[in-house]
Amino acid sequence: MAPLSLYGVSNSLVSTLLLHLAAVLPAPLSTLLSNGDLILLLSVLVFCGTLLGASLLNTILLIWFERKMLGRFMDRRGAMHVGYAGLLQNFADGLKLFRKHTFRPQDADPLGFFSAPTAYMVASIVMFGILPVSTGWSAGTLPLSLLLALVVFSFAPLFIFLGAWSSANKYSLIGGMRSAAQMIAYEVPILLAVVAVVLLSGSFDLTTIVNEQRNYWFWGPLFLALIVFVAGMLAEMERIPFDLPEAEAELVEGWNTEFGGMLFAFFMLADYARALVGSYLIVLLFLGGWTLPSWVPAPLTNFPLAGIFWFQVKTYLVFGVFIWIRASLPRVRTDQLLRVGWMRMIPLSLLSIVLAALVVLAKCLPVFGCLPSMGS
Amino acid sequence: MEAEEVGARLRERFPDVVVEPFPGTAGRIRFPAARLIELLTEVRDGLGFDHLGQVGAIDWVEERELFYTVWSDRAKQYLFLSTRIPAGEPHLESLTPVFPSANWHEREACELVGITFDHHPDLRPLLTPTGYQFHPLLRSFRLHEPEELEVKVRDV
Amino acid sequence: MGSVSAAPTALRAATNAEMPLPMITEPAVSFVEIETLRAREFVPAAKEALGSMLSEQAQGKLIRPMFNWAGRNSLFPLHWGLACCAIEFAAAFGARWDAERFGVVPRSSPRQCDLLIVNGTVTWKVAHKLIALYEQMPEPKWVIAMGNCATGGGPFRTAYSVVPGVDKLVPVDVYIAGCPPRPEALLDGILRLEQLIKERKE
Amino acid sequence: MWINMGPQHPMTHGLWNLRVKIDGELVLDVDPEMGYLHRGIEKISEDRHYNEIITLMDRTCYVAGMAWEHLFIQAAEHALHIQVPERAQWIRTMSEEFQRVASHLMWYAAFVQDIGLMSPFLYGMRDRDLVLDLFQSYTGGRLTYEYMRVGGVRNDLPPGFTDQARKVCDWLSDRFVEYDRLCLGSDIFHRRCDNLGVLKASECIRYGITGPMLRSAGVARDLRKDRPYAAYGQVDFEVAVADGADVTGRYLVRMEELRQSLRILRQTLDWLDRNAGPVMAENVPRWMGAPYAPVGREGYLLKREYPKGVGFSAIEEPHGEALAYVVNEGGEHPYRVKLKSPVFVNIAAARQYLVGYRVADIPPIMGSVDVCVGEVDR
Repeated sequence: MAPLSLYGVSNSLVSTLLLHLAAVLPAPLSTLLSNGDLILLLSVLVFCGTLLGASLLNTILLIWFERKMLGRFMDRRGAMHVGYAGLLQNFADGLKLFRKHTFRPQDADPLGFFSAPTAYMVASIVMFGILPVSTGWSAGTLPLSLLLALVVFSFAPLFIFLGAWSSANKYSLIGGMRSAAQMIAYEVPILLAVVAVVLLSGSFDLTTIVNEQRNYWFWGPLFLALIVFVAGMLAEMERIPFDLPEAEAELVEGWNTEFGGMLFAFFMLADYARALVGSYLIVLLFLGGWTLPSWVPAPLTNFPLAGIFWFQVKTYLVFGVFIWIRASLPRVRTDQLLRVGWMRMIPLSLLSIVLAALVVLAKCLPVFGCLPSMGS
Repeated sequence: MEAEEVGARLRERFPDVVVEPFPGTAGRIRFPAARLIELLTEVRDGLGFDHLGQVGAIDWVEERELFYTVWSDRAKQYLFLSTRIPAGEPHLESLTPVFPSANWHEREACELVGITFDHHPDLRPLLTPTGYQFHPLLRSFRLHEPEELEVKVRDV
Repeated sequence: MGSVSAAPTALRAATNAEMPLPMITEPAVSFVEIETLRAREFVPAAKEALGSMLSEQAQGKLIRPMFNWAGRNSLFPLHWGLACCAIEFAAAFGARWDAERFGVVPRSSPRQCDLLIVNGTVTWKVAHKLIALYEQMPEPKWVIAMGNCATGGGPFRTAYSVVPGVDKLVPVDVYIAGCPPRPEALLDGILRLEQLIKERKE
Repeated sequence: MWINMGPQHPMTHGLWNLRVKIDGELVLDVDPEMGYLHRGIEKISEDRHYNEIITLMDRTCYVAGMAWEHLFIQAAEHALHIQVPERAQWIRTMSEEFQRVASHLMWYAAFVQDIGLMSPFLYGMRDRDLVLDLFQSYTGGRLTYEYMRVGGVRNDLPPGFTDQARKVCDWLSDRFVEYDRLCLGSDIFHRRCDNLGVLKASECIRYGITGPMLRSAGVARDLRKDRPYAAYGQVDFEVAVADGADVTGRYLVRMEELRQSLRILRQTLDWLDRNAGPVMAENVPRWMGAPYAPVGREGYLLKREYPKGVGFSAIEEPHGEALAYVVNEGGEHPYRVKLKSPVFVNIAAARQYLVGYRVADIPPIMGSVDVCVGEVDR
């Protein structure tokens, strides 16, 4: 069947709507409505709104998923009284936080205090526009979308530090410092691990990278890079065992100690949006994105929106592993984390680059035949 | 170790202490307050009671009693020591040079029973709120039903 | 703010038909200024109109029940253990009782909480800290006095250092009896508080 | 920079304030600030009848109520010259051991939360509830029991109790394997806890530290063995010792103590099955300690004069050695009750085992000390 694309759907929706409107309305208005620019503008708006809404809905579902899974790991049930199986719990939380009084501590810097959560939220949500979730479902095919994604992804934590600094709290400050240190330490191995992927796929475009994985997923040849990338993502997402910036035991709530109400809701939502994006990236780079192995029977891959469905299934499985880790591992200490980051992860990722290069070389040997194209 | 043995070993250096049996322990030593440091050092080094259990104070209206409990790992026994000081001038040498663990016990005795310890490193109140004026464990301090108290909360 | 008071007159003059229109080349008031002034007059009026509409129509039927629903289904208590009741408080979040079923998740920072569960004896030494914590919580907020000590001093009522009831310090919404109350009693108290929030007319 | 960890802080597990001077992540100095839970139990005791004080003892240490009841009751019996029947002694032994199991499970739950383990916290609380259910079946309370009386215990065990208790023991001994796997099996746990909060044996003795902290430094000192009270002289168990004097050592000691407690419990349950008898002494006035007697008010009418005396008792509480000193001047109230809590001493030495480590190490170290503020502040 023809690949559906979100933009195509919204475009045809808007143009059909406008066409019907133009038929009803008198002449001068109808010519205005059939203007191509207007259709383009409106369809972009619809596209963006749908993407944003769906992504946020997905994020909220992810929070629910984590709460329920964590409950199961802990031998309890988690939220279950609001909505079916607690599905509406996070909406209730959000609404409640929305109504809460928004305030600022006396010594906090108003500009940083109010702008940091918003900026963090925006920077995290922009990611959803960059990452393709299925063929034709991204905002556009950028030739360097992987680089852009990584840049935006590592840009967001700056706002954590901004918020921590401006809330004039010692715990926030320590949390913000830890956050900054850990971001910097784990940026490098992540980028190096990504280099291995790029070597193997020959492209910086995420769609191409996924298409390259049609025959074999990259986690096999790039297992080392996967390990480094997952560890780095754990640190970037600030989840146990690397959740030092919000280590509850020593820094009350870490960098968001002073944030309440809607500002806190922004931070929380953006955190989970980042977690979702991190899982997306792992699926895209190592687990074949929306593709499935060829031995999977056709009815499983042929239904409408199959790409998105399998992509989400993989994402939730990856996030399930993160929840599993969270439920069963203790937290490491800052110096240990940094030592692991600088002294273990970077050599490992360099090694994985070498391995990827070897794989590329091996693929060109006549013994293996010419395996999938080596990029453009 | 029995009370007689303890008494025999202390009699030469400390003729002014009284050792009496106290069931369940190695005995109870009554000693004059001036000899505190000397005696406790001897008890720690000579007799081997090297672990301070507690320091407590009792208010006997005219005078105040301080009792010390020490434990010996060799004898597997506790030893009691007690001394009395006049209530009019309740101060005593601090035991912290001999047993560092006496620090908080003495802080507590100071604020609750009102005994001043000389040469104590840090005699701030430990348990009562800052600026609390009374020594609650004195017999003269009576408890009230809370209705009699005027409830006032400091502005924060 | 002289310009603000002068501006409406100029505006009315500009729209008055009897007076000659000001020259287009040199308007008395620029277009941007006129629009700004209009907006200044319009926005408060619109706000008022919308507000009254909302307060009369929607607020009672839709918004208030919606927010009350949200508020009562996601009570975040402050993660604070005072005394014996704190152990039962912790047990209520354990596997057997699991207060998270009702959306009750303890948070460590008072900024993110809306429920202060006073779970233990309050002494005069901690009284002003308790008040500070209460004041750090953003509105709307509630207080549960858990156990006899928080309710009225409990077995330590006669003691010199104990506050005879936390309602001397902060307004209390729900009292839970028991020394300490069982976790079921705490959950019951939370559900009663939810009932209180449901009936709120504010 | 001084930071206040407390009185409302997830690390404290109670109501106290640890003022920490830090340089970056390094701890330069600490200053514990206690007294936020000072309820004046020693003073209130002077106005109360002996059996009324038991109520306060439960609340003195709210995770080890039975142990503190036992402590005070022993001192009171010593002061009033009362002999306790044997079965009551065995029931007390059993109660104290169950209390130790419950307290150590509570410690486990709190400690693993300090190092960031999330689910074992709930496992600890869940398994502790089983022990509390046992308590509830024969005392009626989960945390505060008011079960022991001067001269014995309030009531005998209900029928079928020992079988139930054995089942709980079997279940728990299975769970401890999982606990160890979750902690000791994790590399991160060892990285976090090894050589952390070290306090050598000589320092421990200098600073009067007792209990698992002392035993983790290699000193096999346990009042249950060294100075047997109640029925501890007749049961067979070993003192848990670890070397290392660090957080891991304290963890190992407590987990081994849990296993030894189960061993003691099985023996006491067997003894209680085989032997019946009175649980209350004969020479105690009826109003004072008889089962279900109205306590207190009748006593005021009778105005009984007790013989003067001084009572002293020491028990191995879950946190360490607790001492009680009761002075009876002939009235019906004690003249003075002095309680010494092991945690009081352990926190007092905080500077010795916290300075030089990092901020992130404070929660595990304080968690391994097992702070119960109720018994520190009293």
